[in-house]
Amino acid sequence: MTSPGTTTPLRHDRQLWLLSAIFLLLQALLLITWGAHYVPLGAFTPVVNFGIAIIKTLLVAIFFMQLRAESGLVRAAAGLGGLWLLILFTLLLADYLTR
Amino acid sequence: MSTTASPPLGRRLDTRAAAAGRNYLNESTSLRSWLLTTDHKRIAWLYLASITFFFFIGSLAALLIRLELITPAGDLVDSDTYNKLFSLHGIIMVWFFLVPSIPTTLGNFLLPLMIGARDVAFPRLNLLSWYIYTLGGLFTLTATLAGGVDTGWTFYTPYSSMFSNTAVVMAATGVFVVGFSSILTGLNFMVTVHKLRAPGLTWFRLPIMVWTLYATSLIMVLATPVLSISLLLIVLERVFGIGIFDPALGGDPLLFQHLFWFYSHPAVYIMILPGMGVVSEIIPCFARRPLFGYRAVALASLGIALFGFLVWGHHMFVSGQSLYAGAVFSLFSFLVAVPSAIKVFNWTATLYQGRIHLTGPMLYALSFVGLFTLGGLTGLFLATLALDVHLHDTYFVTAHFHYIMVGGMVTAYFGGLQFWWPKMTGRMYSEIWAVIAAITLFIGFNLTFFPQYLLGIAGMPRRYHSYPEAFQLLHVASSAGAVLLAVGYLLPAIYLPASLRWGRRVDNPWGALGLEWTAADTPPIKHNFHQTPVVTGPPYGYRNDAEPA
Amino acid sequence: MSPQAGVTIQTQFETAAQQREADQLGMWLFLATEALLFGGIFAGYLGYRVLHPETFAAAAAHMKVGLGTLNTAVLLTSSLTVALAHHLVQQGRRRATLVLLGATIALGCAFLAIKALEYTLEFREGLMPLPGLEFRYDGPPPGQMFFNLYYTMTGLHALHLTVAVVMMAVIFVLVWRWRTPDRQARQVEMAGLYWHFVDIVWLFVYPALYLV
Amino acid sequence: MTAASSFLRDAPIEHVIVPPQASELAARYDGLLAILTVICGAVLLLITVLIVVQAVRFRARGGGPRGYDRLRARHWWVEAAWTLPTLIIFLGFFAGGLALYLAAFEPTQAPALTINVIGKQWMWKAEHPNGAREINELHVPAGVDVQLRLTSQDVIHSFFVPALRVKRDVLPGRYTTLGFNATRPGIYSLFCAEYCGTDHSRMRGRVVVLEEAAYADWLSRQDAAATPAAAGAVLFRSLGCSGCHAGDGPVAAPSLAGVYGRRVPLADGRFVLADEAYLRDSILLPRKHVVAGFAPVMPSYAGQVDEAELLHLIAYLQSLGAPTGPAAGPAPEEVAP
Repeated sequence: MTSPGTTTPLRHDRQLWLLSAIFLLLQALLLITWGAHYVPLGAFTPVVNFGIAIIKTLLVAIFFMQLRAESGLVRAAAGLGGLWLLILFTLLLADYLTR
Repeated sequence: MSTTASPPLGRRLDTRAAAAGRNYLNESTSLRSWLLTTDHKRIAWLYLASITFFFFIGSLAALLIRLELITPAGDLVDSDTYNKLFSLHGIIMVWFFLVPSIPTTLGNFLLPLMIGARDVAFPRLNLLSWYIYTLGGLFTLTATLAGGVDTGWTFYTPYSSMFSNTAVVMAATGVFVVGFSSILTGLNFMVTVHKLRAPGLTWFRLPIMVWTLYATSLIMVLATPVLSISLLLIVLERVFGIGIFDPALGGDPLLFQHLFWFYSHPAVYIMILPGMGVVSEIIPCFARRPLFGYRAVALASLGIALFGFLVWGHHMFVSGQSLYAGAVFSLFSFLVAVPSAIKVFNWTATLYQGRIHLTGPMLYALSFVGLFTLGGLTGLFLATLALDVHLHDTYFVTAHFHYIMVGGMVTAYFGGLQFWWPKMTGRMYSEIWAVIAAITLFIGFNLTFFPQYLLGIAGMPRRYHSYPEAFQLLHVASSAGAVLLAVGYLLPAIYLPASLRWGRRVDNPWGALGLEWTAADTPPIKHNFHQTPVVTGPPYGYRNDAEPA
Repeated sequence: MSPQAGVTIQTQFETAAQQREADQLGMWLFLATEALLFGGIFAGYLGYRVLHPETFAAAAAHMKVGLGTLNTAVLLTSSLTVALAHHLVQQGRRRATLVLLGATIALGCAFLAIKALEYTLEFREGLMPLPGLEFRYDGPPPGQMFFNLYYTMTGLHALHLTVAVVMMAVIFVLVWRWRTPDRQARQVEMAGLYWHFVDIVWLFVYPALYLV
Repeated sequence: MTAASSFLRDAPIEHVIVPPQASELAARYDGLLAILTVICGAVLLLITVLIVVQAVRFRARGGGPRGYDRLRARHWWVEAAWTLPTLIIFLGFFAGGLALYLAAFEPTQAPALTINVIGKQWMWKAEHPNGAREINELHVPAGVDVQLRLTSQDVIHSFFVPALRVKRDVLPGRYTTLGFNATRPGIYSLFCAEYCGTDHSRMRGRVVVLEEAAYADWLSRQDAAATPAAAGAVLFRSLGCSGCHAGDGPVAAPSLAGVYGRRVPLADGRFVLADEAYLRDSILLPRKHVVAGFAPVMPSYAGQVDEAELLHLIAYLQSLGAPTGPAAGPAPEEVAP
């Protein structure tokens, strides 16, 4: 947990560097998704698209939203939404894909 | 909790509260101090007032429905009125009574007391929840009374989105708004349980009531938003014609059912879990035995909350859902029934070698076990794929969920209210009348709803305004029971308020051992405890060798 | 009591750390709720895409992929500025925080402006299924369903972003006043979490609607 | 509404609780129901007796110290002892229900007779293969595998015949099927089981099961205007379908001869079974499945044909035999009965 005055200048620089690096990585991933749109990948298009979206989400959550510095409890709360979405999508598709 | 010997029942203690003179009720008395309170105990009272109001509106609609069904011809009210009545009954009872009742009244009052906290984690959010609930509820009530809504509480599309010409938009908006109250309460409770437990109060020292409230909150937080979005889609459809459920655009009417039941099946567990919590407190107290299989019951609560999300498709076995999906949902439905069965067995085993006091609350609790068992067992019929084909959308379903929700949840709610009434008010209600009311409720309930199982097997569909004459006999029996049931509900509405004036002052009339009884004054002071309690042992330290009163 | 000056601990909490953790947990649970709210409509999208794969792909060809991509870049940038603002406000660097919050608000507004431009273009092409307006799309009806989902999903997202922008504006003022720096740090953090969440929703809206 | 009520004729119901067993399924159904009732009844009885007996045996005023609590001593064994049998019994219920459900909803052999049923607010309209139509009544032969092809013109309805132990939701925009083999001639109740608006409770009627000969006799006495296939053939021409699909039009369109029940190659390389749903989609949403080798130029007929006409068109397409030539199906006149 960070509170004012406890962060050292070194840590400060590293944090800035880290955030900027993550930002560049995110933009690079965006370019890849965009580029993939013009390449016919067939059935893999959604896999690539949503795979990259999930990677981007993890990056934003872990680094920008500081999940890496949070307690296990908060991480669990963050994972909760994802897990329940998985339940919703899986069982819904269980109907639509086998109808 | 750390107490070793339990005081005998009925011991009249010189109230510490009276000695101190100050408690959360008399600390300030202006209307403003009530309407702007952030004290969880006062908010519980605010909820109790609102919920009682909605409960009697909903009950009135039920009574009219039963009166109408005495004759097969449908001659008391016309079919549109009848449809509006059962929609009103369903909407009010589900969203403004069953879902919020125990969590927001007993839960609000007890949760911080049971975990040794001074309040919930977000007291102002708690008050906001009440305002959202009450204003949203009144808005919906206005819609259902003034314009009327005839979609049933299920709002099935495309009837609700394209065909009904009633006040669907207003009603759906109201339910949408009230959803936020539910979400905020759940969120508040979850954070409270995680962050505000007293020193020494580990998870496996929590009373089952707290476990069930936690499980309930989890469902509220994760299921309610899906209902919100599906209602929002109906509203958008009716206002802007966005046609998400329009078959002409390739829309699938079943999509709404999927989203709706993703909320509404877990919502059934929102309704019943806190009832299970209440019963798990009452039975050990009056059997003077620790709850049998504490860990099993605690974990079963979480199991129900999780598995409750995997079963929603059992409402759709004949709806045109894929057969394979149906099979999966059926399997999970049986699995979710296992933890419920475990609970029933554990409650029964708690009685063994006990010293059983058949007080009013205990009668309610034992009624709960019996009625919930029958309701749960008939749920197995409906989870069985082939049997559901015939029973789906018949009175069998109506009977089944009324056994769970009315026989189960409402009975637990009444029992809990009376069990903790002395704690909430510092006054004892009339026990004789409580026993009479509990017995009346039990008989009236069975007379009302058991015939409906038979009607369902005979093939009588739900939501029928008129029906073939052959079904009349059972309908008349059911309606007669409803009158008795109404008496059972009205009695507590008389003797509980009366006790505020004439009831004797008590501290812990049951010799109960929860933290709320042993560590706080009766009624509690503003921030609950004079000093933060420290917990050293497991809950339910009752002993059956205590001397009788 | 906490050694940190300026943090008011509410009655129900014992320590500032406990209070902060409670806030943090509450916010994340709220985000889980929000995730399920969007999840409901994404589930609808998913079901319909399985039912009508070709018509959805055909309708998605009418999306302005360039604008959508630009908007994604804008939102990702705003996430960076929020994360930096959170970092700097903890250092007590008020001026830098204000600059970054201002940039965040500006980027949020830029996103909404680009979205509005997109809506305008679609309105001109007659691709907006409003009552009383002619819907000019010659594909089969599920294509119209695609547009309906598009407007609902992006509209709901834009609504959330608008709320986030307003929230940021309020916090901008609070940081400007700088009455209780510790509280302001918490406020930036909480509003930041919400902002990132809205960003994440878009990360899924973008491939779902533009890159079918 | 008054029109609807004039159709209201309830079947005579003589049973009190359990409806008559009018199909093979019904007997198996009642068997399963009986098994569950007995087992669940026993459990309920057990719990009730345990509560009542213990409430008396261990009553507070019973005095004296209590005995040794054997249950608590081996507490986890006890938990396991009631959890495992419960689970096994539940899985048994699941398996029994699944087997019967699949038998009812996925019949192995092809139906001998398919009747179209359209639900609308608030009546049932049935059309027999020879064109005989009826409202709120359905005549079926006994001992024949009957299949109902169900669809709705407006909201969701549900076709429910208690005596046959069958129920199936009737959805707008989709075909659902309901198969049964009635064994006992008689008159049975037909209900709409899914709430569908104002007169939901009046959307009920009768299913009349007749001996096969009596059914044939009944059919012959109905004044059938035209068979669904013939009506479809007329529509096929009047809507202009024949212009392209009969091969002599300006645009190349796939031949429809023998299309029903065939696996059709699609433009994207997949195959799709040409069943009712496929044909329906092809008429209303023609670009959902584009047949390989053809341009996606067919306009949608949504809004131009109602549910009954759609069923006629499908009946016509179904009646087309195997293709006689590479691209030309038989002319409509040739298939008229």
